[in-house]
Amino acid sequence: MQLIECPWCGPREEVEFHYGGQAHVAYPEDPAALDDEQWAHYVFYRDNPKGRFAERWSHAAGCRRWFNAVRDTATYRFESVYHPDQPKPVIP
Amino acid sequence: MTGDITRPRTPGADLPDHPDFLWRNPEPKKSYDVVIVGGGGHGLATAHYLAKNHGITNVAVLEKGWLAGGNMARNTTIIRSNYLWDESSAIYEHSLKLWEGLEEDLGYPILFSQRGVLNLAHTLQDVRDSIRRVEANKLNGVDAEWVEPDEVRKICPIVNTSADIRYPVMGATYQPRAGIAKHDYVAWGFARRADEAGIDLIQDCEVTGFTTDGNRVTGVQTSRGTIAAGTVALCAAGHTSVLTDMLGFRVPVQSHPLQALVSELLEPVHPTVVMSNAVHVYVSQAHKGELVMGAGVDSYNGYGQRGAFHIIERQMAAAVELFPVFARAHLLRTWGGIVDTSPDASPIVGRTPYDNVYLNCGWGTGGFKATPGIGDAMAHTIAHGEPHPYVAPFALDRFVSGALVDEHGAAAVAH
Amino acid sequence: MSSSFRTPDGGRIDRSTTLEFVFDGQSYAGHAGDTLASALLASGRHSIATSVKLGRPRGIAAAWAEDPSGLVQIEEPFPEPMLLATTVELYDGLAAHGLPGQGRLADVPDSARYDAMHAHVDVLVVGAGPAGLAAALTAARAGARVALVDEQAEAGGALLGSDDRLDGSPAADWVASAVVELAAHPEVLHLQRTTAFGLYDDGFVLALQRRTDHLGGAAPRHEARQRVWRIRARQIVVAAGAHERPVVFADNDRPGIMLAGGARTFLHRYGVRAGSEAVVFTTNDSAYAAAVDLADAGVRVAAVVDARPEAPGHWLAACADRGIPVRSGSVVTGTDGDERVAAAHVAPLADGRPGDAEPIACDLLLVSGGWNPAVHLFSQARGTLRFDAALGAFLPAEELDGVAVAGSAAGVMDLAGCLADGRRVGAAALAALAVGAPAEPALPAADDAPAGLGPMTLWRVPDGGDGSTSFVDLQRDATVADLARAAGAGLRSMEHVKRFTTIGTAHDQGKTSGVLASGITAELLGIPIQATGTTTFRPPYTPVAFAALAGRDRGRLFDPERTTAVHDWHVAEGAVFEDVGQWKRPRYYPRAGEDMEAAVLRECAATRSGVGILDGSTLGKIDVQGPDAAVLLDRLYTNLMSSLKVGSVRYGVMCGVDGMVIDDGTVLRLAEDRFLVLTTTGGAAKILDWMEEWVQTEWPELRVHLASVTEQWSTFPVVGPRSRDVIGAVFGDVDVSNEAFPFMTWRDTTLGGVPVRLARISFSGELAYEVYVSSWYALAVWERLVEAGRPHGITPYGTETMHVLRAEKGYPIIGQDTDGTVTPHDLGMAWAVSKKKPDFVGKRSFSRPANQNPLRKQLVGLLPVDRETVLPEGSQIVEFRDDGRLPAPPVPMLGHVTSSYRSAELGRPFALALVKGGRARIGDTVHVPVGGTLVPVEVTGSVLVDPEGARRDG
Amino acid sequence: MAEQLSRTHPLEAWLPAFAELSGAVRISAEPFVPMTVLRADPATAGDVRIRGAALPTAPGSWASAGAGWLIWLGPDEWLLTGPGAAPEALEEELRTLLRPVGGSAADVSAQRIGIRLGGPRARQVLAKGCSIDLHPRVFTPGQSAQTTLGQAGVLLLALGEDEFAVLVRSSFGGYLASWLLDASLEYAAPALTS
Repeated sequence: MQLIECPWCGPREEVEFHYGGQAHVAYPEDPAALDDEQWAHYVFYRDNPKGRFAERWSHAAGCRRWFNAVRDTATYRFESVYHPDQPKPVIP
Repeated sequence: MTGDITRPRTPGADLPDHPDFLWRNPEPKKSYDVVIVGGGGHGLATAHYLAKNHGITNVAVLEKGWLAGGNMARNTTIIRSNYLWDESSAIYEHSLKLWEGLEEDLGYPILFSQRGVLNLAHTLQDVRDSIRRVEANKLNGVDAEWVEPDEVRKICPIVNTSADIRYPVMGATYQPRAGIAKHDYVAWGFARRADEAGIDLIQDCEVTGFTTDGNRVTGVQTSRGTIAAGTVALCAAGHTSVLTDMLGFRVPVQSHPLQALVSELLEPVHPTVVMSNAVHVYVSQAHKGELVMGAGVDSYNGYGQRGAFHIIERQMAAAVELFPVFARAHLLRTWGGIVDTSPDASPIVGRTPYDNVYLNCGWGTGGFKATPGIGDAMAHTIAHGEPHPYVAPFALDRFVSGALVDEHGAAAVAH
Repeated sequence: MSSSFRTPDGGRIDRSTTLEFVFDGQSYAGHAGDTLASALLASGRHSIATSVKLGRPRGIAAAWAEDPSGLVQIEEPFPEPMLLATTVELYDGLAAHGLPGQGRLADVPDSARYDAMHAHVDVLVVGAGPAGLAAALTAARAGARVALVDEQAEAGGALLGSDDRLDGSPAADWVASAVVELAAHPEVLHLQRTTAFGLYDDGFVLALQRRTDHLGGAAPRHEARQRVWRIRARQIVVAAGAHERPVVFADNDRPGIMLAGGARTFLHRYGVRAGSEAVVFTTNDSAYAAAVDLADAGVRVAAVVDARPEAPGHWLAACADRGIPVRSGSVVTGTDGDERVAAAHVAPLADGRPGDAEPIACDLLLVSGGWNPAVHLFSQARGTLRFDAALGAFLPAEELDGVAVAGSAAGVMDLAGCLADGRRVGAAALAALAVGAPAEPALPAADDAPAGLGPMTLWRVPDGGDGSTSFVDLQRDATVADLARAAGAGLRSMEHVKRFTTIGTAHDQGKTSGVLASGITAELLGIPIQATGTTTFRPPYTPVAFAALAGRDRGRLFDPERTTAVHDWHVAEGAVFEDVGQWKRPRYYPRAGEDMEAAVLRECAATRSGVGILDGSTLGKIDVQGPDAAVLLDRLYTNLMSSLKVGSVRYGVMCGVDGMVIDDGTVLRLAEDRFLVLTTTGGAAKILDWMEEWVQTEWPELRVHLASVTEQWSTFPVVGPRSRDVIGAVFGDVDVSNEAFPFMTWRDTTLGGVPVRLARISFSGELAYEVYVSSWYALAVWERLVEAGRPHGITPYGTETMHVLRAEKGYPIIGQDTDGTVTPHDLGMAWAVSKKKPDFVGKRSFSRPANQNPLRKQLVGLLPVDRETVLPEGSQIVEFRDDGRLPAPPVPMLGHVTSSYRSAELGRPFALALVKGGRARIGDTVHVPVGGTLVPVEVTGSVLVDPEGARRDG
Repeated sequence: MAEQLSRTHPLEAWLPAFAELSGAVRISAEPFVPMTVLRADPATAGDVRIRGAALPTAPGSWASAGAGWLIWLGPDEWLLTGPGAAPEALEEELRTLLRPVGGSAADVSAQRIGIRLGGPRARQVLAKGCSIDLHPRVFTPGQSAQTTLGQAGVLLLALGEDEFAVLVRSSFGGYLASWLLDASLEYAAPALTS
């Protein structure tokens, strides 16, 4: 049972959050220009690393704001949370 | 050694003994015709059928930990084939037929108990989806029936079928041939047969990379040295992405924690298997008398083989709501596995960008029940260099064409 | 019932209160403060039940949760399966019996209450023994928020079972003063009878508090019997103590064979002599205290058998004073006895092998093979363990962030050391919180621990045979022979050995057997125990009742019931309700003697011929405001919304990125920069989240704001040819004529000064007006409409009639006529898919190969040829078979029936279905298997009533 | 047709049960008040005053605004409650005020209902189903939290030492009322106090 740091509301129980999967996967500039394979990769393919993963979360039961987090999928530990418009932080 | 496989064991029964010898612990050879990555149920079954059906025995099964220590040791052992779509019911029904002869095939008391599975319907839409699935099952030759609440009570008297609960039971689908088996016995049965056939089961052997030559993989690098391979089969379930990342291609799977639990040993109260999607619980009473239960999948990606406790608490609420007599049963042990889920809740099996690498993943919560079926189909695929008809619809390229086999909506209960 | 085994005085029981109880049908008496186990022992009863596999008699083998064999079934006051006699506090009227293997569940529901409580603390201390109390005191004195939880009825831990002294007084005095001091700190939460059973991420600990169990039948009904504490702690101190470990030897399972520390606890805490004639077998100093204390209490101690070549001098003398013979360099090789141990076979140990054994008569055989620190919680936190050879036990091998281990749980085995360690760890926890350690009085002085000898690590005494009566896990009847078979079978991992032998899988989860199994397996494989390690420690530490975890989420509170502002009116009118998501919606309003079919036919006919009214308030409603509101809707709907005129309404469809329909509904343009979006009832939350997700994560540049107004606006469709009369009568100032108020437009008005919005929207094909009003006034407006409709026979109708009316018009219900695999084109809604827009969510997926397949399933109508059969929803569809018979499976399927009703309007049943290449099949006849027969049905267009749409304007 | 329309409170059926509670826990239904959700970028709306109050920018805080509250809901979202103009008039007034700074306002007066919870045991009642730290030194008057109580999403306001307001979507009102009464039983059951 994680305690997740909402960038606005502070630490809250995991149950208040909605998981949004891999972060930094932008909607294609021009979907029509993509071939079926490229489009399939946007629609269905997401990274699934064992270890550090930049993810999207939303504080669904709180301020309803989306944010990004770098979390270790092996230990579940959150290493940083940041606003959606910020780049993925460099973690040593 | 084979016991009665059609009924749950008697009160207080202990489990049948395992044989005196299971497997060697060989050192890996320099080279094998086939290297199977993943010593879980699917990998071991693939090895067994390679030897049994195709005479291919120069095979290694590489396991990073202990044999069948992943999802095979962590699932709730439900076996059924009442899936909605033709493609799904075909592979699962093929598997179920193999289950029915597996105790003899393996010469191992796998305790396959065809006690039937009830999938409860709690809403009008559940009912529609259930009847749709039952009618499809019938036309596909899968035993299935729709049962009204009073029949549900007859099949499983402890289910709360009163109308005044929050989500009343409006009926259920019932597959009489479905049931459960003892997972360790199944895995060890396959392992022993594979070992007898001369196949090397190599534990504590983690794959760390692959040696490739163009479109072929020539060697598998492991914590116990590099092993040359003619053909490679990836049967690593939740860790598939870790391997495909090494190989430089992607598969659309996400690995999530899935938890399960058992109670103490109890006198028989639950003669069948009950699953409820709407209130998220599935439960059977295993051979020794313990209640075995599974929950919903944790929302986030996770390789930790553990989940969050609120999932368990919610599951207990559902269990007590559906089975009031469970109130003072005790939670004895909880654990978690890693399920590899795919976008359409169907497996991904078959070819990869490498000519001699075959993929088997994405089974989500369906992996255990598919064990013999997919083992047979993978062995065939490897032996013929050609996807078995049962797995052809589950090829990776369906995500490009859009020809998915979407078991989400209609298969209702996805476990 | 007088008990010869109760000491004349001493112990922490209340001898002035006698409690009557029944065990195995026999009446017994005990005292307040007893456990079921101590009361039985006091009555001279050791034997509890027979074992699961072999039917061997088993007794009480320890004094608390580590007991591997004393399992009982509670019958009165309420049946509860499988509890340890050693952990059941005695109460009047308790009825129980020994459990041979499987517990029994009550066949009536449990009416007891259960609940949960959240707590947040700086420091959580698990265990109120000397180390835990010291740690808690240190933290409390610094003013920290502290929780101290302990599984026993009273604080003290190991001190409860000893005659230790502190500052020259009984240690219990210090415990009492510590408890009093803690109680005086306002920030301290001290919970006894509370077991920390699970440790999760970020300092989250779950603890079960047994609040009223010890009161038996007298437990107050309004209080939760058990409570799950959800504790968030910034620092956790695990001071859970240690479990004594037996040594395995032949026939080591007989009643009367007990852990030495357990017997000492029974004596000091409960005033009970566990026997009259004892042999003590040990590998370490700790058991001598038990021998000496029991001797002083009048138990004849026939021998202390010490496996070590030399016995500790201090204890030799103490034994000599009491005439207790000490046999060092000796072991117990086996026992005699039937229901109870009668003799211990004692033999000298010569280079690891026992010599000839000599029986020593006894009715109590105490065993100590050393101590296993209770590292369970630490291990649950994924702390690694190391084997400490000197101690002969597994200890925490690392420091965990926020989780510290203190006292005997960390391998500190003497009282003074535990006190000091507790204070040290408590201060360390404070330091981690950047809180300075408080000024504290000196710790109480423990009597000097006698100079002793180190323990000897002895897992088992070779029995010269196959080890088939040398029990490792008593509950599972698993023996050394089973471990030998496992090793012989090729198993190397303890996880495999555990599954092969089932050791550690029973009720006690291997508290005593786990480490023994590792040690013996290591011996058998000829590898160090470090190499075998232990199996994984999993929550819960001790079993927890399902109902305790369900808490108050039961019955009515299992899941929220959402109701509309008019709910009570529906109830009063006798509505039958349907669960739609969490909502309760009226399904139909049966009149006396009506079944659903009759009621629905009536409601349909009344609506199509006159006027009906529906509570549509559950529809999701989203207020979309901002200069870019139209841009957002254009990107999310398949059709064009920016061209919608203020005052007008448009139907729209939303798809996922995969091009499959996820929701539909109408959109009202309230202003240039404002829309009201309606979603399906089930899709409301999902669609608001969906829209927010795109706005926040993809298009933050859009100047648009979203707000849920689902409950703000109650919505009442007034439907049917007479609806204009009703609306006109209630809203006199509105020109309800077609010309002034055309289809798919909306108008604002007021009623009694309250704003009301009217919209010409029809989900039935009939002339219809949707009435929107603040839910404050919902009931009043609803009643006005019903009142005004009375002359026209207005009929309230539910979801069933709504479904029939919309189906007759071929309007799909998302989630019923679709299943996540259906595109707008499949629904015949190409008209709702904009060709003008360069892109919208889902558009790109439409051009994938699978979307071009002419055999995609398409929504069509079905008319059973017999004009009678109502096709069950979900029925499958197959090709027409001339012989009217199904071929052998697998039978190719064409699709399935998604909606099916009896139509009052058509005077026959009809259905909607998804059929492969359906639109090309219009006019064909296909078969639908129903029961045993094939029902011929004609494929038609999906619009069966008023295809030309003449009725919508009345 | 001009006579006033009557208003119906969703918790009407629960009021008698509320009244029966002993003093350890007090539960009452808040009266109808207009509520408006406000959206604006604090950067551009810094000078905006709502009934004299600036838009609070501290997460989880609320400020008095007239006789009501101005509650932080998110970095660009607030809820204004309190008596005054009619809901629709208030919405129009606030839209006019906020549109120039790129903001918006929507009438949500009937979207939520308010429940007042007080008494020495109020915090324990909340702690049975609310996972945030309610310690008097942590959750202090002036603070608010959007969180879950039982299985309902709530907007929780600390009004005073032992005084809380719970705003919940009106369709969940019945559930939350039942939940609160059940949670209060051990502290304030009428049977225990009579």
